[in-house]
Amino acid sequence: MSDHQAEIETRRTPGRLARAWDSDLAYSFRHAPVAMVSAAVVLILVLSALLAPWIAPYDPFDPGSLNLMNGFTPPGQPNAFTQETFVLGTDDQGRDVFSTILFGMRISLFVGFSAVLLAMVIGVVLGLLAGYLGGWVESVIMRVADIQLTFPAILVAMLIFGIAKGITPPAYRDQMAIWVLILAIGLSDWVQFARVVRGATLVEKSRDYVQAARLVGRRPFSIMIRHILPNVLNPVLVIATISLALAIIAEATLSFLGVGAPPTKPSLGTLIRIGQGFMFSGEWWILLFPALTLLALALSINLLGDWLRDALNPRLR
Amino acid sequence: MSDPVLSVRDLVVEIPTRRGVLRPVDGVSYDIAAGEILGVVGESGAGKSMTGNAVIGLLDRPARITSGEILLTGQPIHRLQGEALRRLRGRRMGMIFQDPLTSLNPLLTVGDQLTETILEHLDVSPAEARERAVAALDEVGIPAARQRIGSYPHEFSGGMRQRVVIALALCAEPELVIADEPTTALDVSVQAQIVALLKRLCRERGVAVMLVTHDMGVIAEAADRVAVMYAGRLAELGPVRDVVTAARHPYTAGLMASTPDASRGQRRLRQIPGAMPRLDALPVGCAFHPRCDRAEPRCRQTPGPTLSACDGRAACWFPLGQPKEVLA
Amino acid sequence: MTKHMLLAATALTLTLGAAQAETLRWARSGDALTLDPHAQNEGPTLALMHQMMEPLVLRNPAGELEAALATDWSVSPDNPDVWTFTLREGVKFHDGADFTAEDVVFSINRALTENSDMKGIISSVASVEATGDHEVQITTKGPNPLLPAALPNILMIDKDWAEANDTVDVQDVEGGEETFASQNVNGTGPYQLVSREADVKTEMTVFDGYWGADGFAMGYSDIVYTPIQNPSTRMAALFSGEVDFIQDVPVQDLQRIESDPNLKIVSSPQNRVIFFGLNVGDTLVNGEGENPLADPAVREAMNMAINRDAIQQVVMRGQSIPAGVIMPPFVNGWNEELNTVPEGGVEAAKAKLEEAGWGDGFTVQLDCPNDRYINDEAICQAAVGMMAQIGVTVNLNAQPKAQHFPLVNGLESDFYMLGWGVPSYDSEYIFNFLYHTKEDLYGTWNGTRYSNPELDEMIKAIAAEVDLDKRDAMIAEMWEMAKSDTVYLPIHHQVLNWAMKSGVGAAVDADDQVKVKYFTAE
Amino acid sequence: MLAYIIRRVAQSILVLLVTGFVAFSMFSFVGDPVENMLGQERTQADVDRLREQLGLDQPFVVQYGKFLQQAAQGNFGLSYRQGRPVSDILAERLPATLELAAVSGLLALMGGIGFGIFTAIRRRGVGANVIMTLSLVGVSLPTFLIGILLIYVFSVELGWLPSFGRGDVVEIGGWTTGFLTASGLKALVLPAITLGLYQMTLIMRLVRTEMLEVLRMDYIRFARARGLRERAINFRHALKNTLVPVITITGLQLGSIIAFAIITETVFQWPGVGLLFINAIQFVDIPVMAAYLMMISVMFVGINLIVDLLYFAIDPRLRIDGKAGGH
Repeated sequence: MSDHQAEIETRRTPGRLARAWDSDLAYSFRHAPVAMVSAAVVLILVLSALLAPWIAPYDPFDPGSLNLMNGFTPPGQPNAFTQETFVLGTDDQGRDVFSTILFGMRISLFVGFSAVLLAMVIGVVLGLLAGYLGGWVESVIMRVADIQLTFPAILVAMLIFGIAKGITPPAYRDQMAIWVLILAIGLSDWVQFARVVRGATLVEKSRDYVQAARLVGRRPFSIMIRHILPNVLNPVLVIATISLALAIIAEATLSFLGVGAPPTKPSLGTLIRIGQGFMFSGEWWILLFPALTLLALALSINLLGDWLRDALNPRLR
Repeated sequence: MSDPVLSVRDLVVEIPTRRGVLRPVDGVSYDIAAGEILGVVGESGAGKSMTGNAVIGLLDRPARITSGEILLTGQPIHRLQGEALRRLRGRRMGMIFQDPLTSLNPLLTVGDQLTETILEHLDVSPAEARERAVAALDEVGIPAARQRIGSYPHEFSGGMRQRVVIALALCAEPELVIADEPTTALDVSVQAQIVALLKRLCRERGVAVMLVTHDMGVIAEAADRVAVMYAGRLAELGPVRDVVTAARHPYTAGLMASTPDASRGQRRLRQIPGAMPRLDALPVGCAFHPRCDRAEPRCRQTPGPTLSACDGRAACWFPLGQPKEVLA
Repeated sequence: MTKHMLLAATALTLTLGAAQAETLRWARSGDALTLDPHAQNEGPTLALMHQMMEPLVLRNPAGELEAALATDWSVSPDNPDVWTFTLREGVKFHDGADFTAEDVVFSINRALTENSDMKGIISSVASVEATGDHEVQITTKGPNPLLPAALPNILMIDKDWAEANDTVDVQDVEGGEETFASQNVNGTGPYQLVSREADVKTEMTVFDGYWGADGFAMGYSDIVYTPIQNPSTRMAALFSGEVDFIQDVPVQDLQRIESDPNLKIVSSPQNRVIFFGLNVGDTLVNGEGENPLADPAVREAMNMAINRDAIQQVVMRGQSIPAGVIMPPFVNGWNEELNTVPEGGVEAAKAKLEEAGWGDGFTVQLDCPNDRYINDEAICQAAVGMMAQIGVTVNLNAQPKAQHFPLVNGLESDFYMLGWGVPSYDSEYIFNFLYHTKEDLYGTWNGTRYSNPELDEMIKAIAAEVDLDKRDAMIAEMWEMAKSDTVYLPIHHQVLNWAMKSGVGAAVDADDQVKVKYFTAE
Repeated sequence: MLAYIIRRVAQSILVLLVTGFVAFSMFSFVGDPVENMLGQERTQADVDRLREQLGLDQPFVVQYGKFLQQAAQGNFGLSYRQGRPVSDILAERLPATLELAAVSGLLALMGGIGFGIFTAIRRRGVGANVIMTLSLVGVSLPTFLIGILLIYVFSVELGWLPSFGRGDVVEIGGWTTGFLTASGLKALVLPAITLGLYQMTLIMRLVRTEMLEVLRMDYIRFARARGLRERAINFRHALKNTLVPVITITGLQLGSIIAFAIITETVFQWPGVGLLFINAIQFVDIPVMAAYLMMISVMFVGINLIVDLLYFAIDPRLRIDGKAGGH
């Protein structure tokens, strides 16, 4: 190798962080204003949800701190009875809408993230098993995936919710609702992950090094995983992003059907369900602010997902 | 003598990227006459396919022609766009792609694909188009062409599919055919047949063929003249026999030495040390100098000469078989 | 074009005069479950049936008993168990048949059959017999001074029609056969059925042969009844003018209706009181250790902690009357004194709790329906906050009524919400169902485990007491007893609101029962 | 091929049985139907008697067995709520849902394919990016809210379209249709948009992604090199290849349309099976719930089968191998 080559090589190995910033993805990101704005919105919303207990002026989940007489205070105006003022007003229970949104977003995001994580774990594991083992295991898994795909998510969620509610002792239902939502949404969303992973596994399985490992009697599974996971990282990331937005909306939809987060610990969806009752009554802020927050959150995540999908697809660059 | 069918003059193709502007094709010039096959050879990334794509106007964004000209029978076509360019494609210039498996639309019969091309460019009735399609298949050596015209691409073998692709490229009777690695994806036994077919069609129809390949064997077999590309530039251009037997550019020589068919002799195959530099990291001076055992300080400092600046044969400061001072 | 035709039609109506060809488009949240008048004792079902069928004795919008198919009734001077009803003459069923004593005997017996859902209301009836073409005698199991008050929802159907159409039996759930009467109507009411699609639309038109055609307002010639479940959609339908009259108006939308010059609200206190029930047994259903609710002082403290005025003003937007007793105001036995709310508020309640030894508070679960009463879930949520203020931690379990009521009836709740209406307008009904020790026939809705033998005895005694003054005195005494034990925490009396176009003249009915024959149209 | 269909039908039946079993195990948790069926004055004896009559005192496995036995004979029992045969009620309600699903499905398909092609072909254009972003608004709000907002704007504020119901319907041989009256067609607009919007966005994105993939294919480049017109390339070559995966997903989405109809029908008081199902849940009308879930399962399994068969029709490659399609 000539000096020049060596020089080029050394020039091209900067630090990890610089490399990440210099990567194609980051480059594409810096040149996509929509993606940057979306990322900023998501970041702000997620951070404010995480920091809700410190940012929020009130704790809407502490029933003892609520004063019912504060109910229906318009944004920025003093309440007629208590003279208290709230930035975004209060809801029907006298809860500060701003604080409730922050705490509600926490629940929506928690449900969304956990559901997607669950779907991802189930999908990746089943996809790997199906692709690697083949045979009847694959048939069964992919058949179940087909059924799952035909069976609409909201019905699956309602079924699971119904069963889980029945077997949970009433005393725990309050806390259970959220876990059940996660389970319901997660279980209805694993198929996409499984399909992608199975596809990648099939490709990887036919590669020479795996065949070779097999010939010499080694178990190629762990080698494969090391090769498969990096390969499916991109599509899985894209699916996960879009699924996150869908999961958050699914939670909201389920709350309309009465299977969402409880009203004492409302999610954004529950807030919207409650708020839509005040559509005609003039208390627009009870509906508008949670709805706008949900829209901003889901839209930004979706836009990020869109950008990610195109940016991570080498053939579309 | 009339104009050559294709004439490329100082063609430059650039790709703006965030690391600066890349030049996959940098000042390339050559002609192809009717009935002539010009082989274009080089390693992957040398710019040979990009040249072909530039000629037929299929450069993918953001690559674009920034200077030079392309003349088709004397008329400039490098500035044509949209509809005007589309009329030329297929009708006056045909193209053959590397992989016959993917170049045919799997959901349409070969007959459909042939007739739609014929109807697009020639003023004939559908029935006549169909007759011509059968004739085109027949001409490229598809047995029982009339029966197979209703078949889907997946019903043909790889070699047969490439014949179909050739029929498609030629069915509207173009003057120029760009064959981009037409044999690379095929079995060795089939490669020779396809090369022979191309050669025959070229002779019979007087078509000018630009045969892009990295396989010196194919060049030696089929081409009349050969253009060797390295890092976007023409390294050497000349009649096949001359280039093969007496390469002037050190790169060509290295390429010959590493090709079993072309070298013929009993010598051990030799490798060219190193690899072609990336376009975004071209060395100062002649692009080949880091790998050249004849490199002098001048080669490291001054970019290699253009072909026309030399003898029109090898773009090298110190060509093989010439006294070193000739161009000094 | 349609619009022009419509205009022309309107013009025509105006020239013909008021009472003719006016259609009332009426919507509420749920549809009637069946057209069989004896199959379901349920609000919307009876409300629809009252347009097409009639009882012997009707409760008019003012809440008074009014002669309907019976013109006169009296208890026999010799035997307090025997009542005589004189029937109205010249009354016809929709199919033209005459209404006679035979039909009354048939209908009441049908309402008493095992599959009838109405049998509980008239369980005191022992037998009915026709004593003339237009006279019947009803014999009760022991004296029942309130028999006429039990009759307004017992609707009359034609015996011959029922027999001819093989629909003598009230629905047979086990056999799996649909009955003719669940899909068809032949009553004596002011309107007759034109068409019906369950859950979609029911159309009725005025019955030409109606006996009271001249006696009532009868402002509408046609009725189109549409259930619209989603409250926002129901309101939208009113605002957009697609319906003329709606029930189940969300309280928050009243203001907008009132501010709309084309719409108006008519309201009245409803025959329904909302309250919480407490498990006064030895152990909690959901929780460990001693049951704090068994201590009357704790219950009293919880009663004080409930800020009824705040619930009224904020949750109910003024559309409720704070209650101190679980009895609607027009029920016999009511007095203003009973309705007083315990004073003191949060501080007094805390002190009381401290005194009872529960100063550190305790945890209890509140079971609450979320699709049954006006703002039920929001009231429970507010209660959670109020209890938290005195240190009682309440876990809210809000769920659909189908899951809520089994908890109440199965004694599986420590703290629950319930609403109660009194169709008989008498306190006995409340004591029977809510205060008596839970047994097969008594205390069926008593989910509190409350058992007071002394009270139980008096409950049985007033049932047979014919001397009304004496009976009233006993009732007053019973209320004192019941109230001092604080088994239930009263919240409020619901206020009924009907919303309509300003041209609709309707008097709201405390039982939420629409009777269109009283409506005027402008 | 026949063997394949037989295998699929067998699998489908298994799916139905499993669905039914899951559904039945759920019913015991949605509440006690008896509470709704008896009035305030009922006694405990009434409750017990009714429970026994309905067979609710038996374990759900037994109830399920009984249900299957009757269902096999086409008898789904009587609705607890309406006291009428469930099969009659479903037959009465199905046209409303199917018409709504068909219109919104068509809307979603046409809009989705149209916008999908547009955004793929003009990938970097302003119009395409605006459409892409706007379409995301449709999936970033829950359906019920979109429906209510549409009612607010188009019924209450503008008064253009009805807020509830199906309008006037015409009955033709037991099928009620809203397609033949002006009010029926007007009533369809808002629910169809509400229901179709979400699916349209999904289909549009799918078509765009697939189309972009296909447009990168060699045969598209080859078609271009042959001088075919853009229109022929986009529609004849690219779209047809895009359709295979689009049909699969769209077919499967049809199931979602019918399921999401539950929400749309509730918001618009659309008298279809979705609203019936919601009412049934509230009333714990077990026969109706069971029959609905069974019907939906049959429908989904049927759709799955049809989608597979469509593969054979569209993709000639599968016709030769005769293997199971597309998996």
